[in-house]
Amino acid sequence: MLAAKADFPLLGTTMRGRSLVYLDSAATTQKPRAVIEALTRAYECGNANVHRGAYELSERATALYEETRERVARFVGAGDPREIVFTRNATEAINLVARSWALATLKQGDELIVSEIEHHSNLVPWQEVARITGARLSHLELRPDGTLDLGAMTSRTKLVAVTGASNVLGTIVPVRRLVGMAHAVGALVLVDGAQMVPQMPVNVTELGCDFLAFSSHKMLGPTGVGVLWARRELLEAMEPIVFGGGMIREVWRGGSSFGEVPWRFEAGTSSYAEVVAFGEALRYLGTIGMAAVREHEKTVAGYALGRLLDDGRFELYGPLDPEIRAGVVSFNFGAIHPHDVATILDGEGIAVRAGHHCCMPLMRKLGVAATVRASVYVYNGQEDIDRLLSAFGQVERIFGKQRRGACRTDLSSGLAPGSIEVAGQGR
Amino acid sequence: MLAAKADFPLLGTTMRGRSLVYLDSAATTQKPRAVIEALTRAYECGNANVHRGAYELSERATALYEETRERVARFVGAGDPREIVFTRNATEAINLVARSWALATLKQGDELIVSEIEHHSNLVPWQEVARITGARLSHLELRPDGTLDLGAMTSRTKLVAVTGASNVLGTIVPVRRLVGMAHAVGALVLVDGAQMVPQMPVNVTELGCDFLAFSSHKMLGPTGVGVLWARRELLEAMEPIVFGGGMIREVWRGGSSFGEVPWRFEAGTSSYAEVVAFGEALRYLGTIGMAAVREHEKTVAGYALGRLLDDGRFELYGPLDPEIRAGVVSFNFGAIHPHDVATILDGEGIAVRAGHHCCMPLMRKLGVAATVRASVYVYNGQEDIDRLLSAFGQVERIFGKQRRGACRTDLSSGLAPGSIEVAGQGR
Amino acid sequence: MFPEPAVDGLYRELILHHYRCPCNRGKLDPADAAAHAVNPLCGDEIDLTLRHHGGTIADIRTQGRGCSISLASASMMTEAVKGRTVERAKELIETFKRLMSGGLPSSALPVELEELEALEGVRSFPVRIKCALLAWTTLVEALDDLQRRRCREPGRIAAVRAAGDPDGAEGVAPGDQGP
Amino acid sequence: MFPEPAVDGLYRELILHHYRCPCNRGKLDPADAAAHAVNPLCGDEIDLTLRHHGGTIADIRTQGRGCSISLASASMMTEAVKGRTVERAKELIETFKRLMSGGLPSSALPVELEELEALEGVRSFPVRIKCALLAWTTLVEALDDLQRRRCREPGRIAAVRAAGDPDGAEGVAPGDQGP
Ligand SMILES: Cc1ncc(COP(=O)(O)O)c(C=O)c1O
Ligand SMILES: Cc1ncc(COP(=O)(O)O)c(C=O)c1O
Ligand code: FES
Ligand code: FES
Repeated sequence: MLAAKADFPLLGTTMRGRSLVYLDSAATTQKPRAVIEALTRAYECGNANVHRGAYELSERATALYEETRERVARFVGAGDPREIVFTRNATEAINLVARSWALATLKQGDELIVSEIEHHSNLVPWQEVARITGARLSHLELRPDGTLDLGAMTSRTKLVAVTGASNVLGTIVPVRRLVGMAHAVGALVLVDGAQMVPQMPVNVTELGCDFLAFSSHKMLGPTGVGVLWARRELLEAMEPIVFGGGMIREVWRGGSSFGEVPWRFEAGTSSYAEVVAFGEALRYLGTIGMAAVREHEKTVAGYALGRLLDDGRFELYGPLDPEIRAGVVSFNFGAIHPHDVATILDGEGIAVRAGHHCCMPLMRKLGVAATVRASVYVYNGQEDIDRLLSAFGQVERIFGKQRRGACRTDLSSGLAPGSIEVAGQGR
Repeated sequence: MLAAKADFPLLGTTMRGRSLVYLDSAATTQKPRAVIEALTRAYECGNANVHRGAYELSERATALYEETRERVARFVGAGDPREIVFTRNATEAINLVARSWALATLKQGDELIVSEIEHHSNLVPWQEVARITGARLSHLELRPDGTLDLGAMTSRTKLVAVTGASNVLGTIVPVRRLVGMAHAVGALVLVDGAQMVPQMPVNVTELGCDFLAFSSHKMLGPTGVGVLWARRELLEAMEPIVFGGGMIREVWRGGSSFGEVPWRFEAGTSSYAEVVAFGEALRYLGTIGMAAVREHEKTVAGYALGRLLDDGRFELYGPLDPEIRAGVVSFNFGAIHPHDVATILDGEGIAVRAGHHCCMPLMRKLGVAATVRASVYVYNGQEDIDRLLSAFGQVERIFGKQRRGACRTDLSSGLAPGSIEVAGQGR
Repeated sequence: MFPEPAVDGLYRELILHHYRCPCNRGKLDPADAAAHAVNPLCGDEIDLTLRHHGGTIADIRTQGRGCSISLASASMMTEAVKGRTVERAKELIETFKRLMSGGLPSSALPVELEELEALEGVRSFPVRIKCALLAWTTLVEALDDLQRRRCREPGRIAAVRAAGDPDGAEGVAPGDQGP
Repeated sequence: MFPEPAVDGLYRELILHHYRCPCNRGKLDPADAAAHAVNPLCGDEIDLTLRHHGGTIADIRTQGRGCSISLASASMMTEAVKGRTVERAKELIETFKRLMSGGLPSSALPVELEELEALEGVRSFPVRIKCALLAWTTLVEALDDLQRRRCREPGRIAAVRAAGDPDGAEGVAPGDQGP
């Protein structure tokens, strides 16, 4: 593996008597000791309300908080730290754009494009925008090979909101191409980077996108911190949506004027300690190097794909080409319900996720109720995949032998896309 | 003091060579070791995305998260944990009511009442609601004795949003009386409990209010967690305002249905570790007992008030009766700008706050640009107040002897309320 | 810090049996009452239909998709309430809920629920409790439906309420997913 | 972990002198350009007025309220730019900003800014840097205002733009707060 398991205190623990194999990093990653210690240090050495105090303690806190903003900006190649807004999570970051930028911009007849593989957090906010503004919501279709049909855009298209990498299929979306198409018709592009930013080098200047949202907790940082990056002039034009301390310029009884970006969007006391500890997570990832992270993900996920395919009992979803696949593998095991699989694997000390992964429309498209998902990160290695596969013996011991699976990357084989096919049922 | 300073790692540190005297707890409190360790433990022993996983690790996390919700409910006397919504801070909690409940409820001609002593976080959201709905925003006036004139309500009054305790004057507002008046005309009451809940026993059933907002970081807990308590039937009727993972019931391409309260209001990955550590803070406060906290605040703040008054060089703001005063003392020192005072005190190792304290309209009412504020909590004792007072020798060394101050609780003495009187200028 | 419940205590033989060979699968048409429910945690769905005669649940069927726990629980539920009066069924629902919340030892189960003891292991797997409860809370809704219909229109119901899927474009109806 | 800057390095004699006896306080009426600014951190305000003649800043005044650092900085600023050309004033603004951001040692200050060396200590107190910069960023706005007015209406300005306070009810105007 790329990072020492020993750096991650939780990975040394046992689960139901077995050493833990954590394969749910797409949900949230484990935290290295350095990040946990940064959190502790924040409270033990520098705790104070940021941006408010004239005393040393508060200045330290403010400086560390704002340095993290600069670090985040550098991490995603943003030219200006004032383009970084701290939110609670990626979901809030996307909702900020939906509520502030989109509600003020879109109108009846406009088009909003998402894709069929979006996480609910990058779909439901746009459904709301469409409902309120009367704009039309279109969906880039999933192709049988697990990639997106980039479709067509028109002058009515105002925003393309798309994930950089699917949290179910692993599909890496060609954002730069989408940006080219969108900008050609005058539309903006929001990238849901919740899975992309943790997995590969991301540079907003090179990508050319207009908004990027991601979460600290999926990239070794603490919970409670999300990021919205937006081009400065877009942020400048956006109205705040949460009002209160810290975001104002002047307040009178009857009305107020608001402060500068990005603070205008950060009302109330900041998540100081969490933000600072997130900075430590970025430092940790920076030491590894994001190109190395990407290579590692490719290798381990590729190994997992290969083993699952060779095994023959699994039904797999998503592209087979590791070049366009992030460190996520979704599958089903015969007719056994994914939640039953996950519970039994859990009994073997293996943490995987089962369910719709907040992608209900995609589940319908795949024709399944749910999938099992194994996702890897810097602390996982091939040995974790081996443990995963061998644990299926226990699943068979309880539920009986499973018929052969199939590769469901090719949706066209025998199945009309969009029809419900119950996972593994009688194939 | 009530709690051992040794429990709070930061209080043992030195600041500019002197042992730290922390007198800014109204901004944010220091954290006991138990809370910091709970945070560490959350990441080292039970870190997983809550509400999502079928595996042990995630179940642990979910259980701890939901147990904290129950603990919060008990702490404020709520009958049902489903009345507790976790937000980022008190500001977001108030904004949730403003955007979801108030925008859907208020209309032109309705009246919204706040007070002249509100923090921006409980004023600016209502200015926005008034602006959007056309409702009228009225202000309960501050009386010369530092208390509020409860004014009159009519059948047009729909909401009274008032702080439970002022973060500048310390004034404890008679919430129960206000609730009686409001309910008599069919209006609801939102209590900004950011200063009240940390300082005294609060029981929403006894208070009778309809909404209560507060922040973890002001009551020994970590940053990144706020709470909205609302009566169940009100929450049930409220629409969500942030959309995404975790708050839905079913999602289709074109639309979605939303989940149950309170989860409907908690979109995206929860601030799991912070919430759980907040639970530990509540346990710590529970061991002390909130009645004891209140007594302690009264004693220490009363001692500070007495010493500042006797000294004669200070101008004081807020009620003199300790029974209606929380652990906050605001003052000015001659003509010296509060920020200069704070910087010099900082040099003596004493952390106080200077500024408008997010209460610009109140500053105008008091006729000052800013005040110095010393606020105390469970770890402060009289010796901290003694250090504070003796440090003013240094202020005088730098800025020269100060003329006598005055008690500005009585606004009527010589000053028409509302006129600006520059702090200390030529009096 | 936490006790570690054994997976074997969850997947008891009786559960696996009900899962493989469920009782009372399908859909009654016409029916006197129906209900549709979703487990929001996983998106699994259940459709319940029942016929009512002389104060008792004369017949009952379930279909939908779910994990072994939910399908087994649905199967046992139908067996437990079929032929019982509506009042007794309501009591059994409450009893089962108390078993799941830990408020009742399995030794105290009434004779109709004896088999349900097999689901006691679910208590150690909190997220799966919703699976076990799904069929039972759906029965509550169906009984409410029954009461409403009996007040308004005492006749039989021609068509069971269709499960809602506003996505006309996809034309998806919740399928039946037995093993 | 952090160096601990001394408070004495902040409150230098020269600063306290400018604070007690500020230069060029008040308001020019008529003026050729004006600007009003607020330090959002503390709510302190400054009003700046200036007169322009033959390419130079012929006269300049400030009033408002603020801490010793901001009042001293305003006083020194007016002394530094009075009588200088607009271009030179702009250069001096940039130079001072660089001093504050740590990009310039005080030894490299041009002669017009020599006194400003006294403000070097502010660099160790980051929240107070805004105090020191307030007058200077207000001058930037006033020079912008000057340029706009010279393009549109070359004549003198009768009334200086009033500082904004929408709270008619309170009738508050930002007062002058010298010590
Ligand atoms: C009275 C009052 N209300 C609201 C707030 C806002 O709290 P937060 O910044 O945690 O949202 C504060 C604290 O700053 C406060 O003192
Ligand atoms: C693709 C994608 N988008 C958005 C999110 C939402 O992230 P968060 O829950 O941190 O807001 C997630 C993670 O759950 C995700 O995988
Ligand atoms: S996992 Fe869906 S009902 Fe059990
Ligand atoms: S504190 Fe307001 S300008 Fe310095």
